[in-house]
Amino acid sequence: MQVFTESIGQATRLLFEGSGGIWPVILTTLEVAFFSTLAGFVLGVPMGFLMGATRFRGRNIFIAVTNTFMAVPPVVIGLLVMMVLSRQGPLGSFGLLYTVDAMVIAQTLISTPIIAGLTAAAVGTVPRKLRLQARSLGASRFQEALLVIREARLGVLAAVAGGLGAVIRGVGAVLIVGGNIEGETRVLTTAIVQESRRGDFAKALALCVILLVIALALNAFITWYQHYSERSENA
Amino acid sequence: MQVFTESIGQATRLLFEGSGGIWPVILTTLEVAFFSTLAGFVLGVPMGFLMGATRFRGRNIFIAVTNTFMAVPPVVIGLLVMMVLSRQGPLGSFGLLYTVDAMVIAQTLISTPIIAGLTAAAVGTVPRKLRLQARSLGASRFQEALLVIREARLGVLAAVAGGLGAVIRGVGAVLIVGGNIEGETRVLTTAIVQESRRGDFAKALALCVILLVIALALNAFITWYQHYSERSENA
Amino acid sequence: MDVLGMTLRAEGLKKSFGARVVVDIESLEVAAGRTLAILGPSGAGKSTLLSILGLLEKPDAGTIYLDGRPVHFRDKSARMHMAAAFQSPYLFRGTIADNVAYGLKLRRVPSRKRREDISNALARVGLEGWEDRGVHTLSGGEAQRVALARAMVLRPSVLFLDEPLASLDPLAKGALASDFSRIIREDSMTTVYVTHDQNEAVSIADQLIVMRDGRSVAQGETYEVMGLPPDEWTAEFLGAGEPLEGEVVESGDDLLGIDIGGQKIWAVGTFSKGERVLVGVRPEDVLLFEGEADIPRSTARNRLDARIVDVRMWGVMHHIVLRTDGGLIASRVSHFSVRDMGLAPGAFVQAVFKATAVRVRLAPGNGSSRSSERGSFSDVTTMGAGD
Amino acid sequence: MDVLGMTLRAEGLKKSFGARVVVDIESLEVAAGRTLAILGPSGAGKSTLLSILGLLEKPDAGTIYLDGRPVHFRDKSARMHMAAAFQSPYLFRGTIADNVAYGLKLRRVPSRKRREDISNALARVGLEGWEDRGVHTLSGGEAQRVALARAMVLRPSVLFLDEPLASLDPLAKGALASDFSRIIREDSMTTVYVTHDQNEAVSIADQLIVMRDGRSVAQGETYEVMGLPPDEWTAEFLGAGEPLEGEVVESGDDLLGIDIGGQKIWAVGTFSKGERVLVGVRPEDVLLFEGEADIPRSTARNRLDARIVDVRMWGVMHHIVLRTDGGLIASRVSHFSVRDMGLAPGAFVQAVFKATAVRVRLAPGNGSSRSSERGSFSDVTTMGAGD
Repeated sequence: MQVFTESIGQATRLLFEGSGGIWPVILTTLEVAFFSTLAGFVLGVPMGFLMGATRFRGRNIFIAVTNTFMAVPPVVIGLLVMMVLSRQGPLGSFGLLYTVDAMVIAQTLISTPIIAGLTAAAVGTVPRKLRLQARSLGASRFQEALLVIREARLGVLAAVAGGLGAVIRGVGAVLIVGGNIEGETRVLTTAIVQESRRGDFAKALALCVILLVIALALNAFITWYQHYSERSENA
Repeated sequence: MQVFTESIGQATRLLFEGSGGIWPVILTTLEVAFFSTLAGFVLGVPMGFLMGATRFRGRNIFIAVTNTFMAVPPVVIGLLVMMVLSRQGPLGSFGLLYTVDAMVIAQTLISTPIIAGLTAAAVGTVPRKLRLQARSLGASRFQEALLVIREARLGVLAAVAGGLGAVIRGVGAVLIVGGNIEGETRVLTTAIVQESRRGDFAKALALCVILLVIALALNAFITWYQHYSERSENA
Repeated sequence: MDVLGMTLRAEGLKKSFGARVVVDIESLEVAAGRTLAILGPSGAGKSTLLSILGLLEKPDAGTIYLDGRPVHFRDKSARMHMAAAFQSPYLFRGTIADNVAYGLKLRRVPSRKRREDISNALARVGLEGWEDRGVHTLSGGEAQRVALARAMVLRPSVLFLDEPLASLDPLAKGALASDFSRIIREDSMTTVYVTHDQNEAVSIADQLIVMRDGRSVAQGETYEVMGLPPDEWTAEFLGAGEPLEGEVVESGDDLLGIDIGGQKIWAVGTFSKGERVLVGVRPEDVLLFEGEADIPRSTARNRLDARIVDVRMWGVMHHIVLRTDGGLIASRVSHFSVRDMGLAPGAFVQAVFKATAVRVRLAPGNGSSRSSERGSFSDVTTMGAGD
Repeated sequence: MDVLGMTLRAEGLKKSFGARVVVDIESLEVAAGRTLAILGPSGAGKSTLLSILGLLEKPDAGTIYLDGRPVHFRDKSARMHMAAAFQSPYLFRGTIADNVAYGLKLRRVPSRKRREDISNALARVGLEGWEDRGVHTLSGGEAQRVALARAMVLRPSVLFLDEPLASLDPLAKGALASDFSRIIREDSMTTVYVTHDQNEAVSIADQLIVMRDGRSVAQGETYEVMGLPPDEWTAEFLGAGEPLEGEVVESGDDLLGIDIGGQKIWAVGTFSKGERVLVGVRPEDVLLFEGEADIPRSTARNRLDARIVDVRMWGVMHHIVLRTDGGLIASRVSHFSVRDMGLAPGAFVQAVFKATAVRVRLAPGNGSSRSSERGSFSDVTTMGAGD
């Protein structure tokens, strides 16, 4: 157990020192997570609504593509984005490889299908007749869609949280396209891999604590919000 | 686009060469995936049943712990397993660090909460009255549980597939506890990270194709089985 | 209150899901302010027909007319004249006021007027002052009242109600049925009411359409259809006897004498001597007396000798099938009557009913059918001697 | 067939969910082979009571006895004597045969015998030869037949049916109700039947328990409870009139003369002169005649002068409330009678009904209550003069 007690002591000191390479890592992590989740929200929620609550020609193909994307390993996405952004790649001239932008692009490709898929499941539980009810009161198609998303808002929130969680937790894609460059593209997950492979358990553990706090706070917020929302409705 | 065409050509050659370091990597990947999913199934399905279909004191805490585990980033799990297995750690004497066993242990910690959580959701959709119905025909508690799992078998299958998918796709935990040792603990995801960081796109792409084939075949099998199962029931 | 209702008419409506024809209705019409009940068993296509009439679902073929003007599925201004409530109340998350406000907001009703309308609507459905309650706290009956208020507050010209009482227990159902009926009549809304319960249909509707497998098997004024269904299936579904066929042998002064297998049945109507007609009488209008009883003259003009062929329970009553010389008729009597009079298959009785309780129409193949006196339907399958 | 049924008795059953008392039943008993209907509105605790009696849910307090032997919630051998079917058929995935086999397999019935039993059970519910059909292809009524076969094939001593017909449309309901009733009687199973529909209860049950808010408000033989409910709420729920109170002024030869507000009502029973009694008559047993009509003597011994105070629709009938000198009584008449006789509030009529249709019991506070002649309930809230 010695390894734990020692490491925890050192990790605590590192956390409260405030100096060191920790703060840039945290900020980069949050920056990537925020923008890739925002993009995933903007793209994924309408996609999820179309898949879950409407019937159109080609819908099944659309669903199959989304499911397939959800099954693609992050390292594969990382490699493909890397190849596209590499100097010989189609977008090589923008010089995005090993930048935060590259990580946001890769993570958006991961968060979008997750948010779309979970949103589809959530809006799919809203009865079709509720939409007919809104229509019968004079709602347009767009107003119907807003109502359905509002009715399914707990599920949509969980979908966004699922996308954000995957982006925060994942390491495969950012490790490849970001390159884990200190002070630039190093994020919590890539830093943990680096420090633990170097055997610096104290620093790795300190980083883990921060990552865990972020991940679990997100989780706790969702749980709390669902309980709160259910309770206030039944009051 | 040149980078793609060139790489695809090289990747194809690598795949059909049959030699090289590719086959040990594939076999190690499948070995880790199989045993960690098996362990996740044995542990996760009963846990999921307890959470989703029964009411016991402490159930909410149990659910909260499982949800929390699902939210823990793989790199954190990797680090913790590494510290436990490291020479100074509590299980250091077994010398498991950087072995396939270490990877199976870490991946089991990832697959179990996923399988448990998804199983809980699946059995939760089986109406409580269906269990009363079985009870009224003379079923014991255990027979009731078997019936519920049988009724929710598509969802349970999806849960196991979800656990298997996470294990195959993930890189964070195995990178840390396996160490990506060629011929021993190198798996597809870690090899892709390594080759793409080395700039060997052709080899990385070849590995990606194999990983994708495994991941998408799993996905296609689940989709097919669900359709098949629904259709044969409605026949 | 002024008349809100518009005339709703439809021609050639068709809708299929895959190979299955769900709706195939040649023609129907509900006059402004009247109530049409769509009656039929599960899977008859009632709800789909209602959705099509309410411009909620697109038919494969056919046209709907509102006050004579053809309206299309995407016609927003026509939809603004309509409102609906369903078997499940489908309340939206939020308070009761949020729900009742929904359609008003879509119509850009200013907020002061909105509050007033909501308050009035809630008072009319018996939920005065309930604005701020959450919808999850309501019982089934209360939720259904909110759903009605939400539709009614829009003062629609055509109101669509799809089995609004089917999920409620009998106490709540009884209370709601009379409130719904009162509100519909007060506002003179044209109403289309789907139900599988003939009691509800009779209580609420002026006109009936009976559906089976997507098609109309009977249309007409409620009591005409109930009293003289056009075929065996409809008769069974409505709990009526089958029609008897006979010939008009006396006619004059609105009174008809009809010979049915040698027995004479008196009815009210204006058919001519020699015409062949179908005759029906509701089981609840037929009284039974012992076979030899000497019944004094009364307003019950028809007395038929009959033999009981079947006795079965029908809730608190017994349904008794009788063979007369002219065919089968049915009677509904209480448990005590069955016991006291020893009503059992084989027993001889006298079936007594009034001339005014008898429905009459021309038998098929006896010249062209006549149009109904009220004539709300352009295609009247069932019609009677009127009243 | 031999008698399968066992006597089911329960004492002091209590069950709460949180602060809400869902079931609080002092005592009930169903004799071997008889059918008890649990009747009441939604939320009255009917289904919970059935689950407790069927050893499917654990009560907070109370004991259940099977043929006099106390049985506990976990008593597997007692549970093997019971079987249940619910409002939703809850069929398991697979074929019809898989479903009907479920309980037989748990009882380790050998496969040849099992096949035979399944085939017989399916034939009895009208699904002969349907063994290999998938359950997802069935209509609601067919699925409910499979659910009954699955319970019945076990030849249970006590059968529990929880609203088995509530989800069906009237056609399917009618067909199933008579089949269910026949099968229950053929096998002499003791049966507990939950419903919110008094028509179903009357058609199927020998005994009734009416529940409200978890408590029993009336228990007894079906026709006693229907004819003379113990209080206003129950009377309203059962569609009966309220009880009238009077004094026995003539008694002898099983015939009672009862003075009610100066009018004399004849009833059948064995009470003594001077006793104060409550009297009830079902609306469907009351005929109306015009106020001045000269009604010849007949077996309908009771004629009361009455004034109409309320007329409302009750499905195909009208429910008419009448004020007599002794209090309110109700009558149910057809649409045509209402129109022909001009039945409207204020009109004077004569209410005519037979002595045998009148239910009588001692008024509260008039000495100890007597036990019922049939006496299946240890705690009879309602009892009548019998027949």
